[in-house]
Amino acid sequence: MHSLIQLSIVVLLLPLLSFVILIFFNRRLPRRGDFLGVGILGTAFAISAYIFWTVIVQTYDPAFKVAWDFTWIDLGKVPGIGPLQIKMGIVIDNLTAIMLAMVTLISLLVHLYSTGYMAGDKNYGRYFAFLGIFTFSMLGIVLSDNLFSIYIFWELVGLSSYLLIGFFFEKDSAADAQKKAFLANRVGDIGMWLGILILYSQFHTFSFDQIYANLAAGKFTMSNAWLTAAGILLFMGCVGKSAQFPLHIWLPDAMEGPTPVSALIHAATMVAAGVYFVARIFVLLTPDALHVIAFIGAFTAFMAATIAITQNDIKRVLAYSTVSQLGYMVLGLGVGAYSAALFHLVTHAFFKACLFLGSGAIIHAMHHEQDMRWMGGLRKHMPWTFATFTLATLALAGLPLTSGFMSKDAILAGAIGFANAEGGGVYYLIPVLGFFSAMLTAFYMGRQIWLVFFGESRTHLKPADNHHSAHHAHGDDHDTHGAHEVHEVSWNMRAPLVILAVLSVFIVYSPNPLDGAEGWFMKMIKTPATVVGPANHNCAVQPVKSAAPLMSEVLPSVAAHGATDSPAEAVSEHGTPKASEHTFADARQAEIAHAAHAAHFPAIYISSIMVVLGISLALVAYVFKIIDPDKTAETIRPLYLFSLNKWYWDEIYEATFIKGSVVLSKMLSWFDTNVIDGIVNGVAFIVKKVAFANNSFDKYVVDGLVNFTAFSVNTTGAVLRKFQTGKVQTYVVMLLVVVFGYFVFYFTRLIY
Amino acid sequence: MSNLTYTVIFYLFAAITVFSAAFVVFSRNVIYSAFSLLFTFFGVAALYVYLSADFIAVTQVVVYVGGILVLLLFGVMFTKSIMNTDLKSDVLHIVPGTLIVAGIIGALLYTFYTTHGWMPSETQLHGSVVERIGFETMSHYVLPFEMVSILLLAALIGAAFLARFDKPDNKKS
Amino acid sequence: MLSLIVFLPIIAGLVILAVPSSQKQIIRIVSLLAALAQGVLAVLIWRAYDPSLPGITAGPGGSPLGSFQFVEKLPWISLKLGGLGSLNIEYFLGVDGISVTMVILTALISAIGVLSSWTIQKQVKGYFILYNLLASAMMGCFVALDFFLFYVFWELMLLPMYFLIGIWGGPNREYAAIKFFLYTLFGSVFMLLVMIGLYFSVIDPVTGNHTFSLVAMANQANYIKTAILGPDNVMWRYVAFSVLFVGFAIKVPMFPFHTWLPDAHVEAPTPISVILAGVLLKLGTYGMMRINFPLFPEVFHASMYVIGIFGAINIIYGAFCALAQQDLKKMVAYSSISHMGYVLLGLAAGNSEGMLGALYQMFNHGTITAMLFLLVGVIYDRAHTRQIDKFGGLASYMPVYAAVVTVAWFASLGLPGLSGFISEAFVFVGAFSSETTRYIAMVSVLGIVFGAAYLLWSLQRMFLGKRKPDAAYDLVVGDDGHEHIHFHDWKGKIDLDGRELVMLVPLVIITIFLGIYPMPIIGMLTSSINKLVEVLSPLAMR
Amino acid sequence: MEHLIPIGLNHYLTISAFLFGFGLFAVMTRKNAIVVLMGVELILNAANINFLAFSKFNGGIAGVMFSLFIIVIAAAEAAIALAIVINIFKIFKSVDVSSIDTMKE
Repeated sequence: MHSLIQLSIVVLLLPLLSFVILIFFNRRLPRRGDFLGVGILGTAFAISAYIFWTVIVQTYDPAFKVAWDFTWIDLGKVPGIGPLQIKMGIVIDNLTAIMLAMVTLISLLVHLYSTGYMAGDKNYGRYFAFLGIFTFSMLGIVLSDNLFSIYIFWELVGLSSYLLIGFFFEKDSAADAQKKAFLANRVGDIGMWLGILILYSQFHTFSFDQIYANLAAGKFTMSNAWLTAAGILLFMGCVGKSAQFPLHIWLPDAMEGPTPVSALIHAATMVAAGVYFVARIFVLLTPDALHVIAFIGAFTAFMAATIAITQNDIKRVLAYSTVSQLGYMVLGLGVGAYSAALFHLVTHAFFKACLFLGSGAIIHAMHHEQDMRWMGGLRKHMPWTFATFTLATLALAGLPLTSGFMSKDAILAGAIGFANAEGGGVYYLIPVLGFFSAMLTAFYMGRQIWLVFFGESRTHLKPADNHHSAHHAHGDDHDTHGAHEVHEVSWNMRAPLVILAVLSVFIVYSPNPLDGAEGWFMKMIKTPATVVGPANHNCAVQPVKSAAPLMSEVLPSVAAHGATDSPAEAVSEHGTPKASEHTFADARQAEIAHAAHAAHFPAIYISSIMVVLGISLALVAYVFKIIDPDKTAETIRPLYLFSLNKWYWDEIYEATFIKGSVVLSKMLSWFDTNVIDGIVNGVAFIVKKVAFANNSFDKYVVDGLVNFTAFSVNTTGAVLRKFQTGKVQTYVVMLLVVVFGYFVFYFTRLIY
Repeated sequence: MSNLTYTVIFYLFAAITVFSAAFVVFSRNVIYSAFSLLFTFFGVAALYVYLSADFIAVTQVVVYVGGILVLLLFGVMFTKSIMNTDLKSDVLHIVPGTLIVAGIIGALLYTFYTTHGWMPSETQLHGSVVERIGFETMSHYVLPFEMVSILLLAALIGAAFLARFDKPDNKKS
Repeated sequence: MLSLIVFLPIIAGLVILAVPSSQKQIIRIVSLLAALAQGVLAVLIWRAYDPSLPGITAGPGGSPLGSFQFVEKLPWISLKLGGLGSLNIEYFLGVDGISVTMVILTALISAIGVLSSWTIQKQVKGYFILYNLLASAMMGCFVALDFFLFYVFWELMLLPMYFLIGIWGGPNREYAAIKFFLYTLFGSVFMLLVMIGLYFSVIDPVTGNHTFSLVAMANQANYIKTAILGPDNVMWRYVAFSVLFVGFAIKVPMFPFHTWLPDAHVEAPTPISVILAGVLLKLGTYGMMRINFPLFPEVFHASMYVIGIFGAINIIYGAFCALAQQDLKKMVAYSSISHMGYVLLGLAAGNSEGMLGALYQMFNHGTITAMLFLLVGVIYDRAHTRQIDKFGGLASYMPVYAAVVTVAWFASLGLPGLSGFISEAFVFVGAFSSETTRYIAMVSVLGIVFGAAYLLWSLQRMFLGKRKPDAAYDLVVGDDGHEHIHFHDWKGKIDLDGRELVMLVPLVIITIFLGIYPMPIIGMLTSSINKLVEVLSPLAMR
Repeated sequence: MEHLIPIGLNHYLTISAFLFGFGLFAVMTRKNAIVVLMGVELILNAANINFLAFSKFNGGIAGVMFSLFIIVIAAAEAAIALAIVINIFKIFKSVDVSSIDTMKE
């Protein structure tokens, strides 16, 4: 076993240890054991940092990979298949190392932050336990080398998300939200599970490596549509977890959980797991599946951005912003900008965590006031928070010199390149939606900054009857809000903000603030060669220097045969792609990469313009008040309401799926008790009726006979009873009389 | 022992048996009945000896005289008003009873003396049969033997159960 | 060994018979000791069991007993019937991978049932005598390898069950008991006919006589070609298979025959519900695996699709019905129907993964559903109602109870890391891998979502949020200033008490352990399952 | 007189017939339960004589065995019957069998 594997197992199990200790013993430990959670996570982060150092800094090899597995379930010698084992294992490559470090770092920071934010809660210890199991499951996803264990940890993060969203379970809204989150994730999971089943049914293995090797060797015997379906179904897992349309509805509601949880789970790590998963299965996605993914990502990015501009709850704005950014990542994967999407995943994790923690600091300072309309002027009271929040906002909006700029730009460049490579038309919709969302992002973030930090405090403006229902759980001290002085938060909440803000600066990732591709990240994370579709031909002419070593072995063998399908032809129409500094096994990917490279600067220009446009719009509306936002909202009221009510998705789902299920269940239950049971009881009834008919026959005919018999017996008995004296001797005499009679009969017979 | 002596002794015992049996039945006193029953049993035992069944004879003496008769005597003594009971039953009076019994005895005797061929075999039992009884008991008749022993046990327990005194205040005799 | 484990409870029942009925504690302790001894024996069997021997049938060549273990074989009833030949019934016990897991499950659930029966106050003596009879009969069913013996145990099970529901049940108990009785009797009558038909169709290769031995019956070479259920008589074989299947399906219970289950569960006392759901339902699917399928492999092959469809109906229909229930126990009962659908689906797949998943699901459903019913019993004892809407916010006041409920509920909805997940996963893996049931599996996956829906919804309504205005309990402010919960006429501990924890904690531990490391159970199954699949596969048929 | 000299089967049968007749008479006509019991014993003895006589003159051992069993059973019968009589006496304060008729209806 490689030493890195051993270390990663330690990293994986440490948070579980934290969970087990804290869930059972938190009440017996001093401070409810929070130091234990923080300490264990600190250790885990230290080890992860060492792994990161070893893999990324020391080795610095794009093809780095160590793997280890063990037999989990041994099915013996299965008829028709032969020996079959279900294996579990760990794989460490560059992506894993980066994710490991990122997850443990953010988790550590959130643990630290929570010691301040959650102080005094009655379930304080349990909270840290839940954080522990979440971190464990998330690390499990990151380290898994097969679909089965990824599915296991996938559901486990769903569980921990469920537990943490419903942490304040006395609130009905929190209980609703946790159920909604779990069920929405479940819907996504069954898609993912079906995708896994398609692959398993073909290859009888869950391991990524073996599935890819088999796919590349052309052992997939079902039709290509099934493979596309497998890709899309697996992507459904991502749709659920990363809150993509149409399953995005749970994420904003998930903000009912404690704010650090929102930062950790619902912004930085868990929701990004969907993107991570799609990246893991990227090589088996067919072009058709990728198109679906790209469109869903683009649509989600756009839709969430339009919703975000009208929300008033500070966390909801950030939640929709998260959905929107996740849409970007998915879009990036869909268009083939693999490294860009993952780059955005990492940068987004840091600046969004910073934003959420910052909003948590604000909410904490404002005594659980979450409505931005009643904030304002916090800049002076909370300088640290203001500074970090603003920096993260700039990164989110994608202004140059921030990390967000580089990653978002790379994705958008990829989108343009994709549209060019696919031959335009409807595919241009993707970059257009992307750019438009970028502008909206800048706008709503500008609005938020202004509403929260600038101007004068509007706490007193809050109408007394406009209490957010969710706030009732926190006591009825709203009336005294104005009297409270707003203070900067304590150091343990401030330090995470600063660290995360620092990690949102470009220099951490790339020396060139305009081009992320020059940074270490994009160099370490290369687009892997696809194993499906067009990979089966064209590739022979390309020099094979793929990141996946298995490809170099299997590709020559499959190069000979090749079925042509339309996406491949579409690519070849555009001429043979030139070999760029990236080397791709696959012509389509190479084409997109090349086009994306060409579109790098246009993308920078366009997105910068869009961002500036967005910010200036925000300035115009909220700072200079040239346009009164309220009046504008009045004039375009249907649109405003459409956005404010989140495109009515909740209502639509409520009316269709939820009501439908409930009604259907009522119907089936009725069916069960009345029809099926009715049939059973009916049969019983008929049998009973037959029995009654039989009975009347019985009564008058059969019973008549019986009664007559009884009567005659009765009469006879009455006569014969005279002979029953109860005296033993009478009986003896009768006996003797009979014997005597017999003798008489005997002798008379002798005589005659 | 000469044949004549043999015959005389047989008739003697036969007479003892029959007459004491008659006395048992017709006596007015239960005690007398019981004592004359003693003679009946002895007579029967003697007849058994004549029938080459010496073991059975001994058993007859031991069981009947030593057991059953003593039991009957105890019964007589336990039920103290027994002496006062009129022996005559009102179910059947002496005369018709005598008639029926005489009829049955007559009929039996008539049958005995008119039937021939009672004896299909010419072989007779001679001497003592004790050894054969032992063999037969342990081989051919082992099951009835065991069953009888169980029955006896059950009867003993049952008798003890039936005859026990339920309550102290019921102790009459 | 097996005789001992089968008849231990009956011996305990005889001992109880001698104990005066006023000595309730002694009666309970005797029962508990018997159940624990049974458990110890089960553990011994588990340790001594050799998982490499497959069992199922005596293949060509091998020992006539097959590779069964702990075999006990004695002639039992031997009647000369003149022209009909002679009737040979054997006392034939033995276990293979399929039954040994069920033996362990039965021992476990019996012991927990005894603990759970501690609160029974009415006619304790009669109750425990019947209970022990039931425990013996169940165990006997799982180890009997002679069809006649199996049938005897099968019928023997019915009687105590009828009385246990009919006497110790809820307000509508007579109706439920008679329904249960008639349903199962209906099924077993046909089983009897098929059994006799099989008897006259099968020749024991060793003795040359007709035989009831399931080992001999499972080998198609032993059938007389022209007999009533011989291989030439295709139509009768189909009829016999269907009839036998219905007999077992009633016990499962499968979709159109399931309506006895909710009634029986709602009326039955908690321990009987535990036994009913934990063990009795498994007898249906066990019977299919042991008798129905291996005896008619070609018919099974032809009807896989139908069985799969019924499995899917069970899964989804059960889940929907559970969603609509107001009575918590009824909801759990319907969830049982839904979960047994997974077993049917796995069996219908006909491949190793599916069968393995089905059998593992039987074990897991036994432990999980026992937990569910025990938990329902806990709240019913306290509040005297099971209406879901009569609670709310219990998590704040009964934290331990809420935690155990959460584990049980999540185990039931198939959360990874808990045992239910692995079995469901294998069922789906198997069903999807088989081309026959692929589309059925795709539809059935919806059951996962609806399963989560009804469980989470009930969890929310009962445990989360705040007390509802018409709740079945009051809140009082205690001395320490905190709010406490108060149930009417409940003097005991509000949260789980020691006895309840003793019942629940082992189940929780088993559920978690088998969810993380399933090999202790799966390892015992694999060779038998693989052999069974081989026997069922079309290649093995003549 | 000559047929009286060699003692044959009929002699024994005659004795047994008389014993049987007396026993029957006692059972039928006597009021006292004890005397009834004595009658029963007489009947049994008569039967025993018959068994042994036939056994003697037919040479088989079966009759002997049966008489043995009859004696045993008679002993058991006597014990039980006497116990019943004593019970009856305790309950009815009388051993008059003709007055005990609670079995009537």
